[in-house]
Amino acid sequence: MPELSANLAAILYTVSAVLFILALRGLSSPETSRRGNYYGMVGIAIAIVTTFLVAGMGGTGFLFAGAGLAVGGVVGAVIAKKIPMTDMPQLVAAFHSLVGLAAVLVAVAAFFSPDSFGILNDEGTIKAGSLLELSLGAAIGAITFSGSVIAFAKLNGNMSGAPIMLPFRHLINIALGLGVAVLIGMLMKSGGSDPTILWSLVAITFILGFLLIIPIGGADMPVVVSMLNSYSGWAAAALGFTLGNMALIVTGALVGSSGAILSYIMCKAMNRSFISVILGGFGGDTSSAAGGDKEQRPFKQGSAEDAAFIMKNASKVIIVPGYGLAVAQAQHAIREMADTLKEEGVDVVYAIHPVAGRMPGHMNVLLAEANVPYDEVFELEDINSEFSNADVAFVIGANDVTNPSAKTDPSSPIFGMPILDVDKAGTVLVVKRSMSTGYAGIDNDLFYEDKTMMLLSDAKKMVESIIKTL
Amino acid sequence: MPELSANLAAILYTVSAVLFILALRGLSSPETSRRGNYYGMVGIAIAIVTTFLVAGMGGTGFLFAGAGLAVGGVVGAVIAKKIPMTDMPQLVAAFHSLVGLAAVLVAVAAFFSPDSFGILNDEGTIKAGSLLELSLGAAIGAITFSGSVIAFAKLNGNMSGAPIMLPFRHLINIALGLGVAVLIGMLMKSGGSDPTILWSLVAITFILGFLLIIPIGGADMPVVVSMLNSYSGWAAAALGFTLGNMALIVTGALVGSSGAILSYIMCKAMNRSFISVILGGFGGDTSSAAGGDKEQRPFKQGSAEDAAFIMKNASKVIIVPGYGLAVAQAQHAIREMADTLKEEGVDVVYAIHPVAGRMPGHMNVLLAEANVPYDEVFELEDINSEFSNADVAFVIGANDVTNPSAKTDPSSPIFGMPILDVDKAGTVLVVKRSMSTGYAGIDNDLFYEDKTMMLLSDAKKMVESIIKTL
Amino acid sequence: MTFALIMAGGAAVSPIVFQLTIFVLAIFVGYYVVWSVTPALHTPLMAVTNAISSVIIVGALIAVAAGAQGGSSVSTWTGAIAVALCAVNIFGGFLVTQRMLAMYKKKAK
Amino acid sequence: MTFALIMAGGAAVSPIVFQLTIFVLAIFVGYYVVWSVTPALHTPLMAVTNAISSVIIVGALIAVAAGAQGGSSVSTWTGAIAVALCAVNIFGGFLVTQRMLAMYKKKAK
Ligand SMILES: NC(=O)c1ccc[n+]([C@@H]2O[C@H](COP(=O)([O-])OP(=O)(O)OC[C@H]3O[C@@H](n4cnc5c(N)ncnc54)[C@H](OP(=O)(O)O)[C@@H]3O)[C@@H](O)[C@H]2O)c1
Ligand SMILES: NC(=O)c1ccc[n+]([C@@H]2O[C@H](COP(=O)([O-])OP(=O)(O)OC[C@H]3O[C@@H](n4cnc5c(N)ncnc54)[C@H](OP(=O)(O)O)[C@@H]3O)[C@@H](O)[C@H]2O)c1
Repeated sequence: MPELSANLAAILYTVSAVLFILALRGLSSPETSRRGNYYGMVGIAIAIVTTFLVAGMGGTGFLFAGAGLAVGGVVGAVIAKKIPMTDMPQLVAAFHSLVGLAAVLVAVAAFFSPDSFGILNDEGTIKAGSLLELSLGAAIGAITFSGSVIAFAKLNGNMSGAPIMLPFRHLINIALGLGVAVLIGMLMKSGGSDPTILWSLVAITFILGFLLIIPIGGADMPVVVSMLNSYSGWAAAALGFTLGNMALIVTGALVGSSGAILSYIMCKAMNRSFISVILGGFGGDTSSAAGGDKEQRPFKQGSAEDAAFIMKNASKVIIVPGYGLAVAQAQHAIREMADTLKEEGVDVVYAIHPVAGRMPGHMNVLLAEANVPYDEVFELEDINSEFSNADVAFVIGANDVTNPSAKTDPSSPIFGMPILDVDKAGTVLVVKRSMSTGYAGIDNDLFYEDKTMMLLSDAKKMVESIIKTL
Repeated sequence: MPELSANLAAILYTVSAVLFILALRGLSSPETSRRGNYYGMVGIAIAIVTTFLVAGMGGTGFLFAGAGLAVGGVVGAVIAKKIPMTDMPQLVAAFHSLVGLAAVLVAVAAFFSPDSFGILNDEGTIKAGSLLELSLGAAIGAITFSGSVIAFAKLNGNMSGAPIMLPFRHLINIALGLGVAVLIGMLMKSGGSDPTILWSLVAITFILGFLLIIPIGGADMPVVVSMLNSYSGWAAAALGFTLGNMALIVTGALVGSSGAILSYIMCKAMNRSFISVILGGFGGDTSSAAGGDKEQRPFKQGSAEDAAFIMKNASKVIIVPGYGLAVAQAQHAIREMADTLKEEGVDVVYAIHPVAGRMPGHMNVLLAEANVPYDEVFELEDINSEFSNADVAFVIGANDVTNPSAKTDPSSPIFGMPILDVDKAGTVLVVKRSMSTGYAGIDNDLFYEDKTMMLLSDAKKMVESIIKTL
Repeated sequence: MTFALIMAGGAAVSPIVFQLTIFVLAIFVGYYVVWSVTPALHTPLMAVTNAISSVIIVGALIAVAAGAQGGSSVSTWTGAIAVALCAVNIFGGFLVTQRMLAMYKKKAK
Repeated sequence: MTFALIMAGGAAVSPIVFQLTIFVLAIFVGYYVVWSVTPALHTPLMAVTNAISSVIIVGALIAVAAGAQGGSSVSTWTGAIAVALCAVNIFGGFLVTQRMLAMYKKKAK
């Protein structure tokens, strides 16, 4: 195969970096997003083809690389086709673990063939700078890998979501962290002569990844996933420096920022500090403070018929979906209900809280899957003033995002988090299975208000009976 | 003086580039803008000091450079202190011409000392790539210089604002453009042996700059100034490649984008195409289409007493300033009037159209100068819906930006431009000296509406008499 | 060293410095580009950043080539596995994103 | 040339290619950073971009140094004039911007 000049290759890598920027840029609106995704595909194709040409890949190499691409490609395509939309959180976690592992493997490969990677210095040992980049890439990659595996297991239910709190865990983590620093120093000093140091580094960081994530509750996993996404970006950037590769450096920075910003947005919308999420222990099975002296307060319960009657006579209904919608897979049912109501002349729109569900944009994807047009779906800031004009707020599987204590009770753990003002609507209908708490483990006064009617049932079943009655 | 290593210098230049980015970033809000400006100052200081060290500047060089800095610095500081805020448009134009000229001079200097600039190739001639960058820098610089001089003269009134339309001007410009291309080609081929080619290039592009700008009317100058700003950025970037200087390359791109975006915003807000602005001929003294068969329509005229009475009894007044405010220097008077009204319990705010005045943000600066708090000043999108709640719209020296024909008359030259909906207010008071047209040269139906009262006088005088009556 | 050498169109500057500048600018770009993503598309954003971070496949392919062209066989194997992992991510990530994005529809008028 | 040389942490890549990448990324940054400027500060924006574009003074200073250290005296003179012009712009631009920005005040509560 023909070989490319270093300059041409660098330019092509830059082109693919620009295409990646355009891919993310496309996501600023649904209309441009599809084209953006194609840019991303073209970008990665250019990077791959360029590398084949640069490396003068042929013979065995071509076979191995081709086999890897084919096997991985088929597996990836099948997963992408089969995965239900409700499983997106765990899918993203699983994919992150793969990037992390790949980063480790690339670092190891570079370590064993330093000559081909062009990272030898004049004395024939590996450059200290390259060893630093390699070990950072490997360490961050390993943490990303094992952390994402735990995140996947917790999200997918293969493992209890409860935080697992080892004794002295902070001490252990600090000790391991110091160990990592020492090993990186030793590696740089050795000039890459001793693979044992690299293996130890990888092993320790694998363990560190596990230990960092197990104390974090299942419900905090979205923040963790996003944070690991960010890490995988920085790992890619570190290896990008080793390889002098523009596409990797730029992409690493893009992905690194993206993950960091999403974590920030989630923490902000939950009104929690990033540190408190990372330190863990939140969102387990234990009920929180409010749980202790909970008296049995009276509330109004209704049936599907009641709900159907109220909504049929309303002129404006705002649907507020939450995590329960995903659990019950009720997105198609709710769309059907909305359609039926619209035929009756009712104005129906959707209100989405930034952290409704279990990952950013979770509800939007589910509603989109159910063919709800995105111009009927509004963000919190755009719709919150509308509740006072609505006759009915139909809360389905949402809880914390409607909890008025976030506004009224300074002692509430979610105090300060912006909420959807459903209590401004004429009537509030709430679909959930019981009076139990949501993710934050706190009682919701909304359920006990006069204007609230509880529809206690699985979301999908309830909506289906409402449709029948309508 | 100690010399810096190339790497350290490159890093310092990058630092100053980052500081420039932060300087522009600060302008996203008035609170952060001042700190941003300091970042910019530190950035340029770092770039200058780094260059002194890199160049090992000493002896004569130090004297010359120091003298240049001292003289220029004093002149600049004095101008900055003395200039009245109403002269900002011409000041910006004047400053651009200096950057343009500096770019030309640097390109010439590099041409004459190619060795020190490190742009010689092995045969001892100047590299073709560097010659290309140099000649682009010189050409764009020269166009920026002469174009900005004309823009300055037109804005400052040293030259009539009327477009000067030479016969065959497009042909002449195309011919000159081709000449530029040929000269650049010759220069690259000559390897820099013949300074005459460079001088010819500079001369031709100087002339081209004049010719490109004289056919453009005085009122279109803000777009031109912004466009020339963009050009000066690209010139800086071109020289940045020659010098391998990160600060110049990044700054060039920042300034280039900034100018281009501002031109775009202005054209968009005027609903004109950039091309039509550049082709010129608009905004002269000749009245436009509508001028011909203008009949004398009846309108209501009022006095300062009438205006004072109406506003005193209003509960909400929205002030709409335009170019006439700048002409009359009435910004302090209007602030005083607003203060007096506020003491009477009237709610007073300001509405700014994106192209009110003669440069972007022109009205905001004037109001800020008069100590109007910026949270009383609203952009078009934020206030347009408020006019229907206002008792009085007080239009002072504004015309086109309130012209309803932009919404109603598809044949109007400003059709499609967003306007301030002053006619939604209870009463419209319009302060201007006569019934004559504004920048776009078209009649304004608003002046003849029943709810409109014309206060024909110089803006400052009228406002002062209103204050007296209040 | 005369400053001519220091200038020299950047020839005396080490690639790592250029790369650092690129990295810093890319962080700025990332910051702005991600903040401009609409919240409704945050889930596709997570999926697609996943896919593009697999551009690390570049390193994996070099590892394979390195092993095949006289380098350590460790490199061939780790490289090939890494290629496969990245490929899962690339195909999986872009296709699942495409599947999601295809679902976002405007109201039929 | 083996691909080791092509890789080589970018050592085989010409500085101009890195600079092009930097330029392209800086355009993206410029695009986003300028669009995020509030319209109320567009006039200071024009003034400050003016000031920072005078970083071309770097070239002017080099010209002076070049002339003084054995280069052409044309360079000394054009350089010195360019230094002065840039200095006018730098001091004038930043100070007038500062003067403007100092005027933007919030309502006294
Ligand atoms: N979106 C994100 O990115 C993100 C990230 C991290 C954390 N979080 C947190 O997640 C929470 C999201 O709020 P949310 O209101 O969407 O959810 P939530 O507060 O966790 O409440 C979900 C509710 O759905 C109900 N539910 C569960 N399965 C159901 C089913 N099959 N049918 C009907 N109802 C069902 C549950 O009540 P029953 O058990 O009584 O049915 C539960 O109260 C917030 O506290 C947020 O801070 C979100
Ligand atoms: N801001 C920008 O960036 C920019 C850039 C390019 C073009 N423009 C154009 O400029 C125009 C701006 O609109 P505008 O409404 O602000 O201005 P305008 O339409 O030009 O009208 C200004 C009015 O002010 C009056 N006036 C002048 N001197 C006065 C004085 N001393 N006292 C009282 N009134 C006085 C004039 O009427 P009399 O002569 O009767 O007094 C004139 O009708 C738009 O057409 C826009 O497209 C703006």
